[in-house]
Amino acid sequence: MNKLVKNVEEALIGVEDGMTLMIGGFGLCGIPENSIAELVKLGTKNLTCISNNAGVDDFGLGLLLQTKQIKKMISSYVGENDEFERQMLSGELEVDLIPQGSLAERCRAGGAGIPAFFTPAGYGTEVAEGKEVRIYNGKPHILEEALTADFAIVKAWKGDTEGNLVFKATAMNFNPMMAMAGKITVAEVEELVPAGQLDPNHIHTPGIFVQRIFKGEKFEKRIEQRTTRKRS
Amino acid sequence: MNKLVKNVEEALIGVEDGMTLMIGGFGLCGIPENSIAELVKLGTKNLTCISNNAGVDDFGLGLLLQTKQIKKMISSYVGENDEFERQMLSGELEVDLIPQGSLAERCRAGGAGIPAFFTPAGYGTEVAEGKEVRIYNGKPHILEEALTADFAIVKAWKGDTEGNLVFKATAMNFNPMMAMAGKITVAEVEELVPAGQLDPNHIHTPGIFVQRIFKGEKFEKRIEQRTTRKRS
Amino acid sequence: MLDKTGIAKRIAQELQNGWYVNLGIGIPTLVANYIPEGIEVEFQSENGVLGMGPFPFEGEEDADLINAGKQTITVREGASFFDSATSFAMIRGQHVQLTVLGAMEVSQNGDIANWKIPGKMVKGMGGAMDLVASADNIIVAMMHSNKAGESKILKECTLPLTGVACVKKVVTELAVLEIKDGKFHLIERAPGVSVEEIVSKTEGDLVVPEFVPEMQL
Amino acid sequence: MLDKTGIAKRIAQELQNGWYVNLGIGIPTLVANYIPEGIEVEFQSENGVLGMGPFPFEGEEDADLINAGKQTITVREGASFFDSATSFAMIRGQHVQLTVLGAMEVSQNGDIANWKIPGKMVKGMGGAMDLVASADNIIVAMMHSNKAGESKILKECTLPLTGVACVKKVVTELAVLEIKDGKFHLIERAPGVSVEEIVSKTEGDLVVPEFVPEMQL
Repeated sequence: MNKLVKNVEEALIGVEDGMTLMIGGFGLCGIPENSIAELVKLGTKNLTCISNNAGVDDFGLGLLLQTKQIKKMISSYVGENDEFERQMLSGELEVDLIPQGSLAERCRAGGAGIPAFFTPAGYGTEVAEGKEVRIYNGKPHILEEALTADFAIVKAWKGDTEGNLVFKATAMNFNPMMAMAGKITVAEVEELVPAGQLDPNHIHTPGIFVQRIFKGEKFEKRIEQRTTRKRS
Repeated sequence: MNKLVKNVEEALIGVEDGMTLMIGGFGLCGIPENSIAELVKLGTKNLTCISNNAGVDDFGLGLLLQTKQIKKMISSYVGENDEFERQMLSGELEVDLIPQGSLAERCRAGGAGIPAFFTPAGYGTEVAEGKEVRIYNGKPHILEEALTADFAIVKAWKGDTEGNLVFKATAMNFNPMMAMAGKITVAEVEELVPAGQLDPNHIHTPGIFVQRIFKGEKFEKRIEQRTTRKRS
Repeated sequence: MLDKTGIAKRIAQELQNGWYVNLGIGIPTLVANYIPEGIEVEFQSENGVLGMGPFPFEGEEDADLINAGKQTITVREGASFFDSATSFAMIRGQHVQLTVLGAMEVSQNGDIANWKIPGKMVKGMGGAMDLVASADNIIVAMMHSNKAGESKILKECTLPLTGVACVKKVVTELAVLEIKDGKFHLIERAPGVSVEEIVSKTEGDLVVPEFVPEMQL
Repeated sequence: MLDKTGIAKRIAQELQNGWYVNLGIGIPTLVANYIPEGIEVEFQSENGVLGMGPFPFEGEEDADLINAGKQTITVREGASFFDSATSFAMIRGQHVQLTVLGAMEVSQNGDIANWKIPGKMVKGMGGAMDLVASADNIIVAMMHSNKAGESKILKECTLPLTGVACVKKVVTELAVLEIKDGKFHLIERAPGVSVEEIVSKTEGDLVVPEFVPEMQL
C-alpha cells in the first residue's frame, strides 16, 4: 500500500486549529524537524501536543511554544525549556504532566485498542488525583486511560513506500507508540527506500500504522548535551 | 552480563512439579523443541502450561500431554491436537481458554508490571464470566489480568551470550512477550553468537529479559500444514 | 448456488482499495485469490505477519513462515513480521479494516458462534474473539445450513458465543445477507437460487425487498 | 565530608554482580565511573538503551545516541535499543534491580519529592515516578541539606511527592541512611564527620546505633 506523499506540505494536509497532535522524540533526539517547521509556517493554533517534553527554547517543539500555537501540553518533562516552564507557571499554557512510562504506555494503549490499564506509577502523588486506585500483588496501582491523537507525527531513520519504519538507536523513543495512536500518522524519514528494501524481520513500525510518509528535506539533528571524553 | 549455560539440562535446573511454565510458539512454529524434549525426560508433573496451543499429538507440547505431565493448559486454541481435546472434554485436563490477543497482551502485561487492562475481546461470551465490564468509547470492555510464570521457555533464531534475541519471520509469535513474563526465562537458539555480533537496533528481546541461553542441539522444525503452489 | 470458491469470489467484491484485511481459516482464506482488478489490499495474519503473498513453490516452504492456519506462506515486498502482542494491537486498535471469518451460527443481532459445541467439540477461539470484538467491518463466510440441514442463520445463537452484535454481513452459498436493526436483510441471491429457498432455509427474521438482484460474479 | 564523587563512589559499593541499574541525572550518573572490581553490571537508560558505555570521544558524538539526561553516550558490546514502552516495561516489570536518583526531599517512611516546587519550579517527573513506584531497590543520592541550610531528610516531605514509601537508602555527603520501620537508621558516616553533625542536620527521626562506622571508600 503506497503511503508516499510528495513533501511536508502534503503530509500535513488536514491539520487544523484545536487538534490534538502527538509529536515523537525525546529531547531533541528523534524529533520530526521538518514537520515542526511546517507547523510553525502553517500557524495552526490552539493545539494540544502530546510529547515527552518540548525540546529547548529555540528548537523542537519549543518553536511552537514561542509562537504560542500550543494551548495544552501533555508531557512528562519540562526540564530544559525555560519558556515551557514560564508559560506553565504563568498559566498561559495548560499542562498535563504524567510519568514518562505512563505516557509511553498510554500512547501504546491508544494504538492497541486498550482503553485503560493499571500502573503503580504516580500512586500517592498529584498524578493519582481523581484516578481509581486498586491493589494488585499487595501494591496500590492507579488506572490510566489511553491517549490518541488526530495526527501523530513521527521521525524515523529509514522508511519505505509502504510506510514501514526503522529507527536508529535512542532516536526511537516515543515514535513507535505514537505512530500506533494517530488517527492519521505522518512519518518523516532521513532515508526513503522502495518497498522490499527493508528486512521484514527488522521493521520497528509496520506500515499499517502509517498513513503518510515523506523524506525530510533537512535534518539539523541538534545535540542538546554534548558530552565527550578525551582520547587517552 | 553473561547468560550462557552449557546445555538444556543446565537451562532447566529448578523446574519443579506444580510450576507454571510459559512455552513460546504458535502451532509448531517457533517452539522450544529441545526444552520440551528435556521436560519429557525430566518427567516433571502437574505443570500449568501457558501456550497458545499444544502443538500436535506427537510433537510440540502435545508430547507433554501424552505423558500426562500437564495438569492445566492456558491457551487460545486446541484445534490441531486430538489428545488435547480428548483430555479437556473428559475432564482429565483443566483448560483455561482465552482469546489469542488477550493471551498475548496478558503475557506482555505480566512482564511489563501492568497488573490488569481492559479489552473488548470476549465481552458477552464465556470468557467474560466473573470479569468486570466497563464501557469505554461506547463499547463494553472486560478487565483482564496479567500472566506470569515460574519459567518462560522461548525459542529464538539468533541469540548472543548476553541473552539478546532475534526471531525469524512468524516464529516470533508469543516468544517475546513470554520472555518478558518469566521469573526465569530460558532461551534456546538456533545460532549463538558472541555479544556485539547482533545489531543493537534490531534486537527483538533485550537480554535483560533472559536469564539463561543455550544453543539447541537439534531443531526438527516440523511443518504442520505444507501448502504449496505449482511452478507455472 | 455457490461453491466455496463462489463465496470467496463474492466476498472479494467487498474489498476496497487500501484496506488491511484479516482472513480466517477455511473459505475466507480463498478470498485472497480473487482480489478485483485495480484494488490493492494487504493481508494481515494474526500470528504476526503483514503483507502475505501466495503459497510457496514446492520445495521452498519455510517452517518459520506460516499463517494463522499454520499453512506455509510467502510474503510480498514491503511485508513485516511482529510479535503476537503487536499483531493484536493492530486488530484491537482497528488498524485492520476488514475481517472475514467462518461461523457455526450467526444471529440477527450480529452475534456469532464459532469456537465450541459444549461437551462435543472445542476448537478454541484463537484470535476470533479479538477480531470480532474489534473490527468495524466483519463478514462471515459460511454455509447457510449445517450438515443436519438446520439453518445457521438464527434468531438467537444456541452455541457459546464468540462475539455479540458484531457481524455486519453474511455470505453463504445461497445469499448475501446484511445485518441491521436486529434483522437479516436479503441483499443478493446466488445464481439460480430463488428467494423462496433462501427464506425457507433462514430461521432468523429476514427482510426481503421487492426485488432481490442476483449476484454478479 | 564527601563531595559528589565520593557520594557516587559510596553508592557504587552497593552494586551487585549481574544487576541491571538505572542511574538518574546528576550525581547518580557518576556512579558508573566507580564500579567495584569483579562486579559486572549493565546500565539501562529509560529513553531506550541497555548497555550504556562511556561518553564518546570528541568528534564521535551521535545525535541519535543519548541517555535520559540528553547527554551523548556510547554503548558496549551486547547493547540494545528499544522504544519507551518497552523501556518502562523493563522498569515497571522489575527487571531493573537498582535505581539511583536524586531528590529534593526524602521522608522517614521512604517518600520522595524531586519534581516540583509549587509556583516556583517545575521540572516534571520524567521517568522518576515510574522508577520509584516500580523498583524494589531505590537509593537516593543527594546533599543532606538544601541551599538554605534546611534538612532534606524529613519526618514528612513538604513538596509534591514523586513516590510513597519507596526509598530504601539515602547517601549524602555526610552519611548513609537506611529507611525501615518508618525511621532513618544511621548506617555509616562520611570520613571526618561526627555523629553529632549528622544528627543535627537530620530533621526526620534518626536511629543512631552505639557504633557508627566510617565509610570505607
